[in-house]
Amino acid sequence: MRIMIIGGGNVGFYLSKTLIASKHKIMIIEENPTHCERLVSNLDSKWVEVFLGDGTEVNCLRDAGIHHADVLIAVTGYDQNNLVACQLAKDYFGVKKTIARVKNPKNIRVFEKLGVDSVISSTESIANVINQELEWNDVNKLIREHSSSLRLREVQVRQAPWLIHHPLKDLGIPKGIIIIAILRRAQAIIPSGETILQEEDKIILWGEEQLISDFLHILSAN
Amino acid sequence: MVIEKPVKRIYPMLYFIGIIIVVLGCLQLVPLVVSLIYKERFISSIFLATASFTILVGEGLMAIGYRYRSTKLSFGEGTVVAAGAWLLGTMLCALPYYFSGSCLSFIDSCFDVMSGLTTTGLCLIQDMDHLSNGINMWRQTLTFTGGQGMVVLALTFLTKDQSNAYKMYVGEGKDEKLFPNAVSTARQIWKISIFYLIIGTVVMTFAARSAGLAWDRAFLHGMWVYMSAWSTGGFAPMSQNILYYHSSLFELCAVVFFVIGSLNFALHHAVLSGRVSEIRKNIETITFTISFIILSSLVTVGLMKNNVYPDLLAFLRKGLFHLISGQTTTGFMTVYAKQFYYEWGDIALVAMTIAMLLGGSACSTAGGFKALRIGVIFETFKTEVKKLLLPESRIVEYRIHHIKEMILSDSLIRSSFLIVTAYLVTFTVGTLITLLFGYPLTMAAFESASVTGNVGLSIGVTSTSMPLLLKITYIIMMWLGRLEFMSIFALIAFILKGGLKK
Amino acid sequence: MKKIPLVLILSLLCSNVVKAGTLPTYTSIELIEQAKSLNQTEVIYQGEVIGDVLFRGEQAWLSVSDGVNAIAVYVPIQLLPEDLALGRYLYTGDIISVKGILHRACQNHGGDLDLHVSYLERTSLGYPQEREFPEYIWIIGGVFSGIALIGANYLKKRHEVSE
Amino acid sequence: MFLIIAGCTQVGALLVKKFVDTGHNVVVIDRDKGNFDYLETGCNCLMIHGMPIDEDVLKEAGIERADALIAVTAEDNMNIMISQIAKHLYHVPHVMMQANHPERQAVLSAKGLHMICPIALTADHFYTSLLQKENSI
Repeated sequence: MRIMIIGGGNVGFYLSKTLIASKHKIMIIEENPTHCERLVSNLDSKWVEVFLGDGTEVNCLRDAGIHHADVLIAVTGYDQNNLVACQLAKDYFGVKKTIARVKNPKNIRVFEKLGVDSVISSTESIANVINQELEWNDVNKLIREHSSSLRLREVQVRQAPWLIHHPLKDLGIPKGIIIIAILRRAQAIIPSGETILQEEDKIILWGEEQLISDFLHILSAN
Repeated sequence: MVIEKPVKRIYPMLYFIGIIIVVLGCLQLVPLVVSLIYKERFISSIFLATASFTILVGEGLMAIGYRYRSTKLSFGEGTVVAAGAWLLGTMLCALPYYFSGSCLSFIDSCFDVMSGLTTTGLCLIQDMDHLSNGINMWRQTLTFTGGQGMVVLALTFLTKDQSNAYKMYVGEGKDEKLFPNAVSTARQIWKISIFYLIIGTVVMTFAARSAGLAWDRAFLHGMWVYMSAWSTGGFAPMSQNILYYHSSLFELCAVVFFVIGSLNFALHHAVLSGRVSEIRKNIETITFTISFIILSSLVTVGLMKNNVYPDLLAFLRKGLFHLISGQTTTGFMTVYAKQFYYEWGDIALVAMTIAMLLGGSACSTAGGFKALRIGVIFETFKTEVKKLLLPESRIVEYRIHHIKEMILSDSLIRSSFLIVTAYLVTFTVGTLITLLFGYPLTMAAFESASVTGNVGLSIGVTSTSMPLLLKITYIIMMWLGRLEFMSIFALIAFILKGGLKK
Repeated sequence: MKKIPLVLILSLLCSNVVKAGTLPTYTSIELIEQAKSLNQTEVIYQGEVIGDVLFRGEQAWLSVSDGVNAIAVYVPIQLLPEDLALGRYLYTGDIISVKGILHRACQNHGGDLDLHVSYLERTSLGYPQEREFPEYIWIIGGVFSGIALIGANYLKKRHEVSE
Repeated sequence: MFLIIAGCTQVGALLVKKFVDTGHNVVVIDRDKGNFDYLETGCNCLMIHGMPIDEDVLKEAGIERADALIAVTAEDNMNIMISQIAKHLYHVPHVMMQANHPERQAVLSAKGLHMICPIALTADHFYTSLLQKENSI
């Protein structure tokens, strides 16, 4: 795939480095000459093209060859620049998929409404992790005292839409993991095999740590 | 070549004062209509003459300053306009009282007008029980206008040249912005007031009717008492004040309306536009509630100790009624002024004095320190203590909730302390002057607090027979308390600097 | 001029012989200031009925003013004269003399200071106050309002010119 | 009219003054407190210190009841984002913005934004007025 990245700061740099590993062709536009130098000297020029300029300008995007790009990822430090870059790419150059990073998590909604395909907020991801960790840490600590490998985990059903519409017994949940509760709105339900999950549910899993993390992997992969 | 000539600063100010005076003149048409309806020929003729005279004066001022009307005023000049309009307006509004013979002297008339406009509610008016409907209407019109503010009223008619509006608005002791524009804010304030006026008049009319008045008198009394209650004024049409009605329902309705009236207009605006939870969170309502609880327990202790009232109902209708009336700076009374002194005892009187000084909400019709400032000062003490316990390198910013989250900034703290100090100084000076005329301390302090806080509860000092100097002192104190000092100091400084000569 | 009714009332107070017995007549100031000592005792009080009669079933509230304060008086309705004249604007009400018990903080009436009357007597009838009012004020008012209207017109014209 | 002006730049301050003097309700937002110095003292408007692309700041400014919004911050992309938020998320009836790069006009006009480019306007003005003079000689 040909990927255009707007913004060659730390995020842009490590992102391109990771993407090169899976053989993607990268184009980076960066305003700051010093950052450009670092990109050029540290990344393989066979896979990466670096352009000096403003990625929210039509001419600059055209020069960098946006017509060939399949994906545009905007990761500058300013939400407004990321938005404009994505919109130009999508509406003016017809790029199929646009991805933007936002600093203010509240802008996720704004970006999605204004036509950006996927929006990523590191702030929100971190906040989510922390929120889950804080809730479960105490319980897990208690469990850990008695068994080293058993864990409780909370999963949003929304993350894995294929869980919905089927009774639990048909979902093929691996042995060694049980769903001990379903949190639906304000109430908690003790599930049976016939229970059907809904989109806004949260489920609480209980099982071997390894099995659970494998299962979560399957969930997110689907 | 165009050379700009320096504008004489007094002219644009005269123009704006003129507008306010014209509005005050038009206001006298309200009692004129009422006196015409009741065929009070003499009173009508007086109101016709004074109204047109006031309008004439205003027009004269406008004509003098007309050419300079779009000159930008400075903040100080805007406040001078407000203070000057109050001074001149008071004198002009006193004319109907004086010429109708309702007051014995011109100073008495001015006292009554100032008392009405500042929503204080002390009166020197003669023979109130035989007062004409026209004059009674004028008293309540003054209170109602003064509560929202005469500048605020004048601003609602300002359609052009609005750049100076905010400076005058601030000069009148209000600083909340319900809308970004001061003129829209003024209009909204009046919309809220008229909205409540209609509801309140209907409710109070029925309450007065149930108290035993005939329908037409019930309507007039209901409207007047409502106007007074909403403006936290304290004027009632009869000399016995609220005691006249002998009705707990009537008293209850009045309490509800003056408590509503003592709330911040910004809070009204927030609640009327759907943010009801604001009432619970607001620092002013919290401060008001807490201080009220503390003071009411003090009053309870004081009254219980002296065994003043025989049962709970009497305690509620006398003790608590007056405390709420005092703290909202309304000044409705259901006892005779002297009864406070002879019966209530020192603890209850001190609690009442404090309550009157504390006052209601900022940007309302209430007076006193205002709950916002008390809240700010209390929070400041709290945060200073908290800061002592934190490491020095820790940087903290404290917030208070008033309509929105506000940072407890130095300027906010400074202005709060400044105004509260000014109130305290005025209160002390007033007490001292009253003492000099031979009144006992509790009486002096009580009356002085009542005057400074624009309350209107009287312990018996205020009467036509009190010394002239004391009357003038009280007029000035009411004026200071209502306009919150700064604009009056600006006016004095302006005159001293020779602003009138240049 | 305002003092005329007041003087009248006071003169009536002095001249009138109270027929209700040997009890002393009190002024409103005395009643208020000595309320503690006079509490629950029978007193005589005299003054003009003002405002309204507020009926409460078999009883009624009157406000009786002696020119300084108005005292609330609680009267059984059978004691009320049928054509009781009430003091209003330009009307002096009936002067009545009442005998009754003073309550400093009446238990039945929410702590009001009141007089529960057992005997009421009308000592003089009410009458309209004859007062001469100068009519020339109308002329002054007319002239002023005329000038004010001209002034308003002038300002309006000036405003239109400057537009 | 209830109007929000994003960016208390020199253009913004001039706009505020014009609208305030004619009696409109004006809220001005800027992320730099110092910029409010462009306004006169005691300006009859509401000043909000905050990031104008932050929805909370816009809500505080009253975007839900605003009749118009003008974005005149120094940054084009900021203006574009504010305008779109106002237009598409809060459906403000009149949204206008200033932009310094005229070449984006096409794509932004397609999004329904009313854009004004002061640089292009100035250049056009000089160009046409000079040509007119030359023709008349």
